[in-house]
Amino acid sequence: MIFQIILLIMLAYVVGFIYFGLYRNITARIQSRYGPSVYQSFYDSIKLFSKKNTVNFGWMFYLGPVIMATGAILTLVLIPIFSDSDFLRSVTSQGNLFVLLYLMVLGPLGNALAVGTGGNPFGVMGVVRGLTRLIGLELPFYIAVVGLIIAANSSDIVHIIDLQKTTGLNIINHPLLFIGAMISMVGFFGESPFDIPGAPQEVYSGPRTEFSGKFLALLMSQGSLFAFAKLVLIVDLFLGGADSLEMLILKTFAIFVTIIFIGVVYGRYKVEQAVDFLMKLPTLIAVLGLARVVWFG
Amino acid sequence: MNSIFLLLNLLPILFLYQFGGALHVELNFTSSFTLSLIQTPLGTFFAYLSMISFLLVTIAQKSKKFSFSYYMLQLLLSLAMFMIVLAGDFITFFIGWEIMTWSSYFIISKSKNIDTKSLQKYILFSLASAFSLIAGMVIAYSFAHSFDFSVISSAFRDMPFNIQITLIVLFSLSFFTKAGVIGLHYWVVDTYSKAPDLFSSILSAVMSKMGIYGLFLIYGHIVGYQELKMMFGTILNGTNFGYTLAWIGVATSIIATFKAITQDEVKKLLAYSSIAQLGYIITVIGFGTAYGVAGAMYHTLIHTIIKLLLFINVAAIVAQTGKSKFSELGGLIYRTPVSFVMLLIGIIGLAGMPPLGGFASKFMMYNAAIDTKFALILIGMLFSGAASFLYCYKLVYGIYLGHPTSKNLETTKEVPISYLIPQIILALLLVLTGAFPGAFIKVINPVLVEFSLSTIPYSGLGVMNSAVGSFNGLFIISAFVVFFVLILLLITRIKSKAKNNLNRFDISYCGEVPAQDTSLHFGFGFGADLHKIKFANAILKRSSSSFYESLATQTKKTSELFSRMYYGNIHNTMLIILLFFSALFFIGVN
Amino acid sequence: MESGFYGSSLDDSLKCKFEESGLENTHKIMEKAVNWFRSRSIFVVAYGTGCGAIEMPPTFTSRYDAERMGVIGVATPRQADLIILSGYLAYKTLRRVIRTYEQMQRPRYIMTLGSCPINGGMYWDSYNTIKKLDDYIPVDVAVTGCMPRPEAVIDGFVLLQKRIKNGEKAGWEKYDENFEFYKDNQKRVLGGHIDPSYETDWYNLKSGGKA
Amino acid sequence: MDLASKLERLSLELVQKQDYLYKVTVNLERLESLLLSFLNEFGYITLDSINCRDDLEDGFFTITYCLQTKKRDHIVMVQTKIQRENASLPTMHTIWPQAEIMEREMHEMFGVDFPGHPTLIDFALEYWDNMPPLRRDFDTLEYVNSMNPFRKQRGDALDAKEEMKKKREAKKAAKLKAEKEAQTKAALEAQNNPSDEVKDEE
Repeated sequence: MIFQIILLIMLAYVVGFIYFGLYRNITARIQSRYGPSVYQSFYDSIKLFSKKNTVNFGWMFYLGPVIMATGAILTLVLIPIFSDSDFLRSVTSQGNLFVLLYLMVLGPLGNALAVGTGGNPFGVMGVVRGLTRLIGLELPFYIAVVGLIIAANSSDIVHIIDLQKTTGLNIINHPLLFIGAMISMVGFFGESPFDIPGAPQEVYSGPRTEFSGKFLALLMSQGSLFAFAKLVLIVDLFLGGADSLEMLILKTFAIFVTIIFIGVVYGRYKVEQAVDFLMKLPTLIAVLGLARVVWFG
Repeated sequence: MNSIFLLLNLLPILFLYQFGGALHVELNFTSSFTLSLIQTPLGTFFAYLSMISFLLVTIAQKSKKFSFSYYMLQLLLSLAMFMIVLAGDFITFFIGWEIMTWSSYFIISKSKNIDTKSLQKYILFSLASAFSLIAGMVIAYSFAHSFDFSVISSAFRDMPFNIQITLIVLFSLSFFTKAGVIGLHYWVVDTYSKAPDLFSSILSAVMSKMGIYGLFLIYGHIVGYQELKMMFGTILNGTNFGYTLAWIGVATSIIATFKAITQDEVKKLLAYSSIAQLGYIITVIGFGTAYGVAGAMYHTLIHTIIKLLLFINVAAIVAQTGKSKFSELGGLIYRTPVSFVMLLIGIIGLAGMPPLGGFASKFMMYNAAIDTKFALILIGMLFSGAASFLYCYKLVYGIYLGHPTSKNLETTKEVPISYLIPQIILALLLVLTGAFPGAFIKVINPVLVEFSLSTIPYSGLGVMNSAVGSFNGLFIISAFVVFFVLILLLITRIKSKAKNNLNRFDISYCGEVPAQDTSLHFGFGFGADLHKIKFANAILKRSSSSFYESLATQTKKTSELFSRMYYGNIHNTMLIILLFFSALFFIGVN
Repeated sequence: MESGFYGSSLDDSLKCKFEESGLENTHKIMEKAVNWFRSRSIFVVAYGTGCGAIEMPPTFTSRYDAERMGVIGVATPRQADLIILSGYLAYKTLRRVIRTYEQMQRPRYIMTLGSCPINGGMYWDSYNTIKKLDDYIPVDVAVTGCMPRPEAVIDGFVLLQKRIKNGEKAGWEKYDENFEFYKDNQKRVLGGHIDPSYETDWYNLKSGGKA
Repeated sequence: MDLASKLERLSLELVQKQDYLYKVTVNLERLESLLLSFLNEFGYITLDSINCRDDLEDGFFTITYCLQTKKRDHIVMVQTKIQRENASLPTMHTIWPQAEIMEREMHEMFGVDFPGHPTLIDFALEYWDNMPPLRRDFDTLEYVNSMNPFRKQRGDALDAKEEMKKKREAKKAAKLKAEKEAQTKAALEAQNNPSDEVKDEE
């Protein structure tokens, strides 16, 4: 099991970084540029790990990124990666969808604590914007998840995947819920139009303002792990999971590309605009999907 | 003196433990007037909860000097709660209720910060609660001819429907006021924030739970969840009654959460958060399913632990620094590190994040909502949960992180040990409830049997089972610790010279060096964006105070009208009285 | 005075270990690899001090796309490896530039655009503009021209990358070694009102350190 | 012009400098009241700038207030003179808020004092303890040379003027040489082919 966990983390690390390389490449092509190397994220992280000094504002500042990485890895481990095999089945059965929903926020809380300790008002401003945005951002996603749980009558992800083998994929059965969840996902990936918390022109670098060297590298690494985890979660919930590595990569990449394409073409919402928007159309779409599940499903 | 009262507080616990569930005392005064104490599983749970809370608060009280009368009143209060939760009939219950009201009133009036208006608010609402309780009691007696709970319970089925409704509404109103449901929460915030700092913890953690106990008593015991189902019919998989009540609870939690974020006073934030958390409990209490009851009871436990922890923590900080506002505090993390860690554990619990106990209770409640298919209710709960992260972060940032906003905060010392001991115990409890959520199933099952609901399957200490899934708290907490330690080891192995404890002014500040008096604390910034969000602004700009204040002025005007009769010419007064009685007589004859 | 407050910690500790076990070559290879990665990823904080700031948007956007070489802009000095000073520096700017430079994490590099940072350029007789930037902070690459075209800036990147790859001694090492020299120069031009240097307790080193 | 007659009543002369530019000269005592009447009576709501000229030889500063109406079709300059020594002016920031920053700059650059000004602190210069730099008795060159000496030359640098001269001369010489060569070549060719000339003549 331990070997499998290590394997999984390595897979997520590599795939996540290459996805981010591709993300930068695709964005560049859309803006008619060449873009960096696909492996650019590796270079960046190795360079940051090999920085010769790193500022540190005290032990809470030190622990914040560690908590964030722990949250990301725990999330990753609790999400079933493959639908058929027994890969980490004994681990994923220890948690369920509600655990994941709340685990996904544990990491950002650790980060927020570190930012607060760093004492940079711009960082805290970014954190507060992020948390305010979260009020609206989680709404469609929660509705989608609740809809799926009620439809499957189980909060166990393995059960939701298994159910899709008999009833068909959730993306076809519950398209409205899928749309709602995807709009939230754009925000969870920090893409436009919901990328206000770290807006470089406004709040320096937002929550990451004071992080440098190995802390920044750790944040980047956990970011790629976490991104992969979120993609796998969406694939598990809506696309029926994946039974092989190729299918997993194909499906996660499809979701990822969709999110990039949405993110590239939009401008940036202010916090209140983002929340207002998310509380209207996406929530309405998701609620319609939910009503269908509860009353007709 | 403190140690004596500490021992006195231990007595009820020993007393309960000695009887071990078989307590039954009856005091017969006349044939129809009996005082009885009966130990039910539900009452035992609440009794232990309040007794242990009193014990912990008494430990914390060692660090400050309190008068003898204060301790006596507090002891009286604990006795009153003991009476309430073990009462076997309404007379005992009501006596306990009144002693609780008055003893707490006198304790609150001893506070330095209290003003007459807040005191009036508190006593008025407490009296209203008592009146509504006594009205319910009298109506119930008129049908059952007894105050005994079991007699009333069996007589309830034969009552007319409108009487049943009236009873439920009257009792609910009484207990809602105590728990602070939105609309009836007018007294809560002022009282919690202006009471003596350590007493606030009792108010929030224990006294509000008496309202919850009352609701359990009415819905579960006297009316019975089966009876509620038959009375009101069902919607989805739950009852209509539960659905209505759930909306009240969800509205309470959402509104109070948004209000909490914008508070500047620490204790006001905690007061609103208390209202919000009790809103969760009220949401699930009426579902009438095993998981609903279990969730409500688990959250009662968790909320008691968390609010005790947070209020004691804040009381310690207020005592140490003399400041009670977010805009005046800040940057205490390296001055009072133990307090910081305790508060951190508290807010992780409050936000309901795994791996601590806060998650287990939320999980139970969410599953109850899924079980009954109350999807919108569940989304409301999740939504208020997401918004609560903001005030949780504000709590920890405003006090401990960021920059100190005044000079004396830079030289503050760690709070006295007597404040820390109860906090450490509570934090450990929070970790244990998170690691062994299954243990609670053993506690809850007798209560479910008492309410004649199905029991929850038990499979191991760490596993929390529910209708639609289970999770292993022990696994998650140990996995968290293992990953945390591993990553920490990895990151410390990477040798890049980190200069520890950098000067707090060495921040990226656009090339500038902040001066000593530059305002770097972001304490005011929370909730600024919130006002621009339409939905949140609609909640924030409304307030129940305008309603109650207009009610007060209307009452005043009416009483002035009456008082006018007594002044001036005595003949007129006599004439009016004569006319009044003759009119009465006339009506009577007809 | 100690030379090199932040002596190459990664290299030193590893070097000792490798030398103990007789693996100097491995250490050299590792160092080379790390240098290669450093050269492939350069985070830039673009400090627009003068007119040259206008040349940076085309350098980093679609027309010239510096990102394809691993050069990308960041917002805060904490994350940056390279600071680009684009034009003349007034005393007031210099104070902020020093502050920004000292907040960057080692290894850190400086690139200047135009002739003003080299000799004052057309502001040579201004009462408020410094003439030799390298007296105050160590400049790694100076791209000349008034103003240099984006091609020239990219040429500067390539030169810097080559130097990093070869492991040449960079400006930040000189700054650490000759810290007093630089601080004296800064103090001369900025007067007594020099910002505190948080990374090294400079005042205590000079006065209180010895006493 | 209407304004001219109005000013005449105040016994002031309006001089037209260009087709959109007018000038009024006033002494310091009447400056404040005149500017007030410009704002309130004549409708000059905008203060464009406050300029200062250092007349070192005569020993005074010439201060110019540039004013505009809402129409923005012409500018009126209100000019006054103040003593260079302990120069002081009434502050206008209560009348035109934008004057605050202009006066702050003038204080820094010329050392003019504005009694009652709220923010007479550093503007563009920080911690400047020398003579205000735009006064003409401030020797900029000396200051610059003492603070920022020139970079020492590497030794391989060449004097541009002489190099250009040399280059031009070389070019000239080359040109002359080429012309000469062309002439001799032509002469030689003429000698070699005399028959062509004859043919041509024919």
